Amino acid sequence: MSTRASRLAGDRLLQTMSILVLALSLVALAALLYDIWSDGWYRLDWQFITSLPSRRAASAGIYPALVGSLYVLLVTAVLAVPLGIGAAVYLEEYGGGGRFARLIEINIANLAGVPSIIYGLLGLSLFVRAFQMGPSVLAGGSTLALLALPVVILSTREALRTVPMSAREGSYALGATQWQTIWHQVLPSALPGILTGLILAMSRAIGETAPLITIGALAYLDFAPSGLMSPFTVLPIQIYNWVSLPQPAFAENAAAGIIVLLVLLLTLNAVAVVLRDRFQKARQ
Amino acid sequence: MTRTSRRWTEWTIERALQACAAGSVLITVGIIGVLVFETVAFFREVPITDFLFGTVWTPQFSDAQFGVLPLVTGTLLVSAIAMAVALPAGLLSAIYLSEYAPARVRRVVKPVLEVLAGVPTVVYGYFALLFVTPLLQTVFPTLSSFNALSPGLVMGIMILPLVSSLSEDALHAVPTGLREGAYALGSTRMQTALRVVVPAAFSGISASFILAMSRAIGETMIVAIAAGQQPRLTGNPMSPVETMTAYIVQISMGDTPTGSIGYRTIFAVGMLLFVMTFTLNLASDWLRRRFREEYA
Amino acid sequence: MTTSLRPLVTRTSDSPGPTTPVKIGVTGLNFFYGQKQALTDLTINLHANIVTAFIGPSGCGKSTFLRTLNRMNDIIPSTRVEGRVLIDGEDIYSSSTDVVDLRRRVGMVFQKSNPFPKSIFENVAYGLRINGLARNRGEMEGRIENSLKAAAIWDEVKDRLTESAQTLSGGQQQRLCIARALAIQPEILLMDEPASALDPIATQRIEELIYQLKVDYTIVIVTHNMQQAARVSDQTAFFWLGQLVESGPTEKLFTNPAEKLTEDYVTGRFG
Amino acid sequence: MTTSLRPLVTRTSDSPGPTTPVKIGVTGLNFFYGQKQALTDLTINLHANIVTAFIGPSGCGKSTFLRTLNRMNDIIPSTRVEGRVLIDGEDIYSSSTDVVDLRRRVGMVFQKSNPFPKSIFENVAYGLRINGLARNRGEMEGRIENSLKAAAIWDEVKDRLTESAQTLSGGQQQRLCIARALAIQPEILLMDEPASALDPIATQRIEELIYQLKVDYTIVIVTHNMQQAARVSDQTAFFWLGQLVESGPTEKLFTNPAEKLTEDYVTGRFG
Amino acid sequence: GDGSSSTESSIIAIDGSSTVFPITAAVAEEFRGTNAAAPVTVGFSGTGGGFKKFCRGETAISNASRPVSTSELEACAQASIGMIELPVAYDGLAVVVNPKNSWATSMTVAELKKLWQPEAQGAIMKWSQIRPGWPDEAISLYGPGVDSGTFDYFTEAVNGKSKASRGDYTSSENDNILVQGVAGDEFALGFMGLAYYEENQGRLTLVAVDDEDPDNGAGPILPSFDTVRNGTYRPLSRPLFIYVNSAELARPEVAQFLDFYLANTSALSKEVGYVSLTDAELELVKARLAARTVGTMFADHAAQSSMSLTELLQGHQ
Ligand SMILES: Nc1ncnc2c1ncn2[C@@H]1O[C@H](COP(=O)(O)OP(=O)(O)OP(=O)(O)O)[C@@H](O)[C@H]1O
Ligand SMILES: Nc1ncnc2c1ncn2[C@@H]1O[C@H](COP(=O)(O)OP(=O)(O)OP(=O)(O)O)[C@@H](O)[C@H]1O
Ligand SMILES: [Mg+2]
Ligand SMILES: [Mg+2]
Repeated sequence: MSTRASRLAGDRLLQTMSILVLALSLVALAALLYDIWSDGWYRLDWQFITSLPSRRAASAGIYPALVGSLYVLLVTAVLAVPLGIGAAVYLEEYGGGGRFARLIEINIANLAGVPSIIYGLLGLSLFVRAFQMGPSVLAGGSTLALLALPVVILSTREALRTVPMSAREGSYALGATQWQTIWHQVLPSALPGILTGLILAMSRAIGETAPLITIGALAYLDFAPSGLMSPFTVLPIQIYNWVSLPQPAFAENAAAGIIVLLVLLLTLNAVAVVLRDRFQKARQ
Repeated sequence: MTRTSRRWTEWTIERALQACAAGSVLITVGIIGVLVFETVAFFREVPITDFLFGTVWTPQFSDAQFGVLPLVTGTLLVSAIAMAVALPAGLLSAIYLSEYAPARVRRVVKPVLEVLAGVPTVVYGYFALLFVTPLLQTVFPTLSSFNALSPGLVMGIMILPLVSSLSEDALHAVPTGLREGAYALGSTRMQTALRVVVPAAFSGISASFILAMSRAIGETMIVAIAAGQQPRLTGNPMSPVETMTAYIVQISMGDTPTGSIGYRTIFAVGMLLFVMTFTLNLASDWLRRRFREEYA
Repeated sequence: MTTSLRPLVTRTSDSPGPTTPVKIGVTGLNFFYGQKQALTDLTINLHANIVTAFIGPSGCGKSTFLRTLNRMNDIIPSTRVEGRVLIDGEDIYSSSTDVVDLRRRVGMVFQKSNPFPKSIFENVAYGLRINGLARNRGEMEGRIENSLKAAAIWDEVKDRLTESAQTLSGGQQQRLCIARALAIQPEILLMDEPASALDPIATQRIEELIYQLKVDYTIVIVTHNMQQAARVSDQTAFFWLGQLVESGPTEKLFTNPAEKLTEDYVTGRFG
Repeated sequence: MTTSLRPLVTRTSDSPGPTTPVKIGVTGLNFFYGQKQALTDLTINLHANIVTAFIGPSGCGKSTFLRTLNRMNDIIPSTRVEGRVLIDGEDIYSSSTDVVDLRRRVGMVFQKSNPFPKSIFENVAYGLRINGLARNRGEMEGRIENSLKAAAIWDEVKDRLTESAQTLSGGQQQRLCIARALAIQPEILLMDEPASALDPIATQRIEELIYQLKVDYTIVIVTHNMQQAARVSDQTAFFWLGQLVESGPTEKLFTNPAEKLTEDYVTGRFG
Repeated sequence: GDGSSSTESSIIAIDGSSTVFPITAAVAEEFRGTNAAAPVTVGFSGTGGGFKKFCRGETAISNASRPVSTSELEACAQASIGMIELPVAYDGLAVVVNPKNSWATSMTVAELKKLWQPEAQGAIMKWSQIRPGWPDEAISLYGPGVDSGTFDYFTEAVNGKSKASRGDYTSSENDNILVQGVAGDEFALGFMGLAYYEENQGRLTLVAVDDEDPDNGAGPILPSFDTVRNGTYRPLSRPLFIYVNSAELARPEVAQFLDFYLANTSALSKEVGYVSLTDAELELVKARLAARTVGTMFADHAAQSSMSLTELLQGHQ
């Protein structure tokens, strides 16, 4: 029965619950960030960012790891973004609803659940050995691209699905080819959703440790990578290394490293978020 | 553009996109390839029934036993906790952001939540161990300092943005016309959200759930750090457990000689995990198809 | 909407108003989409048990006005309302108004039909369910059948009630939306071009329906079809560029309008 | 669609056909949505430089038929076409047909207006761009202005070309979609209830436009408005339950139809 | 230097055990400042992972927290890679308890075995079962991951067989996590690298270990730099190794790096928390390098505890 009071109560309840849940999540995030910040903030300085790793916590820095992370992320993005969006477009717009397409779809969801270390093993035998890339930036970026692909593909497909059929029809009726329709109508409409997927995928890639260690990313490197074939290390490995050392001072270095990683991540996300906002507004 | 050149362009693009899609198949083939070779070798030494139905997992010990069930229950336990946090919380957050929150709040909160997805999992592991577990211990004094509960909860928080962001996008994309239709029939915002918007966005929401579930099952570092790496056949979230992924990372980054039976276990476990998630995905795909609503 | 125009003096036709009580009283209503003013200083009374037709050129603000009557405009961001809208003497824009209840009482059929992506049955059942209007399955089915019959679509869909509403033709979707609105028996029914996609027979059925409904309901219908307005409505209001040019008994407005603008429009000499 | 009905004998009116060449020749066309047959054995010739009107009750298959003429139905999954549709003597369902080119030549205005979620300008510019129909910005702007003028919407939107098309009123959106279709100058123009949301004046302007256009184009228009069909069309085809009951010169069909069904429908005695 | 393409070819690639990693990384860091400086990279994909790369010729040096295994040796031989085994430091294993624990100040190896042997699982669950008089409270156990060299070493030294252990204890790859576990649990007992005790002295209490062999010092012995080095803290100290690809020694920078390594390992391993070799042992190691002696001293996989490193080094010179 929906008396006014009970209806209002139901509405309130959902709203209150959602706000509560959201607030709790934000509190968890705040706790996490506070925890890290209070440990690491005072280690943050220019010296920390520009120095090479060292056994002395006070003089150790993250320079090679930071540059390595940027390089690897760049490679990951360059590979995963077009490949992922391309695959999603194919499956959603060309693939038809056939059994094969569905199997691929399920399979992709499945890939998202493969533990990252298995991707590391795959990357090791495929990129490092078979393609003879060695434990290089290119191999690392490629391995992470494999890891990021499922998220990119799945979220892109869902974003494409939200574009109403009538928009496609309108375009076809004007003599647009399928690709023109996709490029000019479907993709722009789906862009906010696609960007969300990219943000999430890249966020995951930037924080990975285990698969990179497996393919041979380094823990000690006294120079920053200078090209695709350079050996490399990344921030999470540096952080992982530091948290496993016995000296407590390194835990603070690790916290500071995490702050740098998060700032890096936020900067990257900010670009995507601004883009997403703009497109979402335009769509309304 | 002439007709043939246009056709050629279209054909090329389609083939290029097809190649991208084929990539995912290749990855799978690669993964299965990596897994199968060593798994077969493993099962030559260990009977598959011992592996699947055994209840003791001590492959590294001198009297090695290969019953994978403790790892499976550990995985399911931690993932279930994570899902119990991430799915409702993520969906509720998404509903709030899409249906209730002012545009400004939404614009700020959504990316802030997404930050959660980018924190290295190692960090979450320590957060679970050093922050959440002690906190929980004040509530449950019997909680062991390594347990399934704390990494489960933290993992839930980590995958929350996966659910909230992707679901929010799906909800947001539901045409306003449908909401108007519902409001015009005297729906409250809750009714509109839960009965019209959520069903219309079902496809996207379920995709986010599937990704989250896959992610939880495949997550490694949090459990490796905070769950205790103790293969135990238990459903008790207060006790230490080991998950399949935690085991894999433990062996593959440890000192076990490659090629030994101990090393091969990781492939058998990996293969089982792959089969498990595949089954899970098949089931959710079936569910999803049943309940999907398409809007024009 | 150009607002630089000389404000029109709204004149209510001199003939006495309807004898039924005022159901909706609008005074000094202004409406803005962001900076742009879409309605200017509207003042009009809509009477109970009367069909009022809104006519006027495309883009003149008919739909906008209709949406202010059940606060559907609340949904569009950065819009603004000034002035007063009273329903049964109560200001629907006052803070104590229960918008949900308001909308339940003021039903609406939209210009662009918007069936839910559910089955045909569920489309009509939805309003019954959320308002708890059917105690059991039998009652539910009965009401759904009646609504679909009233909207002149029952015969076409009775064998495919479980199919998705998206597979209906344009006109069928429009009638389904009418059925959906009827099912919950609102007090006031706002219909934005309810027959625009309908053939003459279906149109006639809908018009008959409107005629029957007005015994119990207050009905507002937007139409660009003069004949239809003349056929179904008791009162007509003519809008132009966001302003109410003239309102009064339909016959009077079509045969002997007070304003030159109205005359030009209804005789098609306009523009 | 009940298919258990006695098949109707399609009779073309005995008066001689139009003198212009056949532009679209349809023979034995059947159309299925999954299992459900929506069109049964249609055979009809549509002539060049002639306006043909499709009339018939809601849900009889008018839109479906229209969509088979530019293969828009290809997009809907699990549909099936049988029979032949020839345009300029070429089978558009043959494997060698370039569907894209076909659709460029056969323009379409949809029943439910579907502007792109872009600016008003971009909505019209889109077709020009993808077909490379404007060499420079000036030409682009000129063509856009002309199309918008032809669709009788220029005055209303000229000051807000960069605003989103979604902020237009229902009728404005409909006219924008007409403008969009005109801009690329197709040979054939299929219009599904193009004036359903338009006021009389705008309707009249669109009808005049159709009259002008037929000098160069082949036009097919779906309408539920008998007067409109009578006013604008040279030939009329009457559909009923997925079948073509009768087609012939408009005047003949309205005044002296061959079939009783047609007569009942056009005189409104139907149902 | 920064990595231009010319430096990349001169890179000294090292991978392997994460236990040895801090020593090698410290050496590399110091090497950076010398004239001979060549770029050095150090990974930590585990002893096993390291050997795998090493035997494929992907690395010049492999860090190892245990001697090379027979299968790994074979793999290397098949790839015709000769390995020179160089002990570089000792790692002491500390048995630790919670500071609130006032009873377990020392334990004999036999008691440790009673507690840790496979048969103990599900049977020895309380402190009172180890030594009468100790509290009748459930004991919780912490130890390194079952695939770590530390675990192998402990099980071999205590239970007499590598990898023979009870399974119901909490393990972690990261000793800091074990510290956390023991520090937070009054009835806990764990074992870990000595360095982790050193850095957490306030939170943990050491247990003295008595091997009941008066030759290595009588009575319970607490681990310390000295007792590990002079061989009285037995059997819970183990050597750490680097393995060198003998062919790589032809590269001058590799040879220079190794000389530098052995010249500095004493000071640096101590600095990062390990126990340095004695000078005599170090001389033997240097000689082993100079002689390019390939193969392992542990080919028979004899328990390290039965022969001292010095004896082994002398035996395989
Ligand atoms: N969301 C919006 N944002 C900005 N302007 C809008 C919006 N919706 C409508 N308008 C503008 O407000 C004016 C009135 O629109 P409205 O939809 O009320 O017209 P209408 O009388 O219903 O016309 P039609 O008969 O074409 O449906 C139009 O100029 C229209 O472009
Ligand atoms: N996608 C679809 N799937 C299944 N059935 C459909 C689909 N689209 C239309 N139909 C059915 O096919 C029949 C013909 O539909 P069509 O849209 O052609 O009718 P119409 O003559 O255009 O009617 P209206 O005047 O109401 O637009 C109708 O019974 C309709 O319900
Ligand atoms: Mg309108
Ligand atoms: Mg239609």
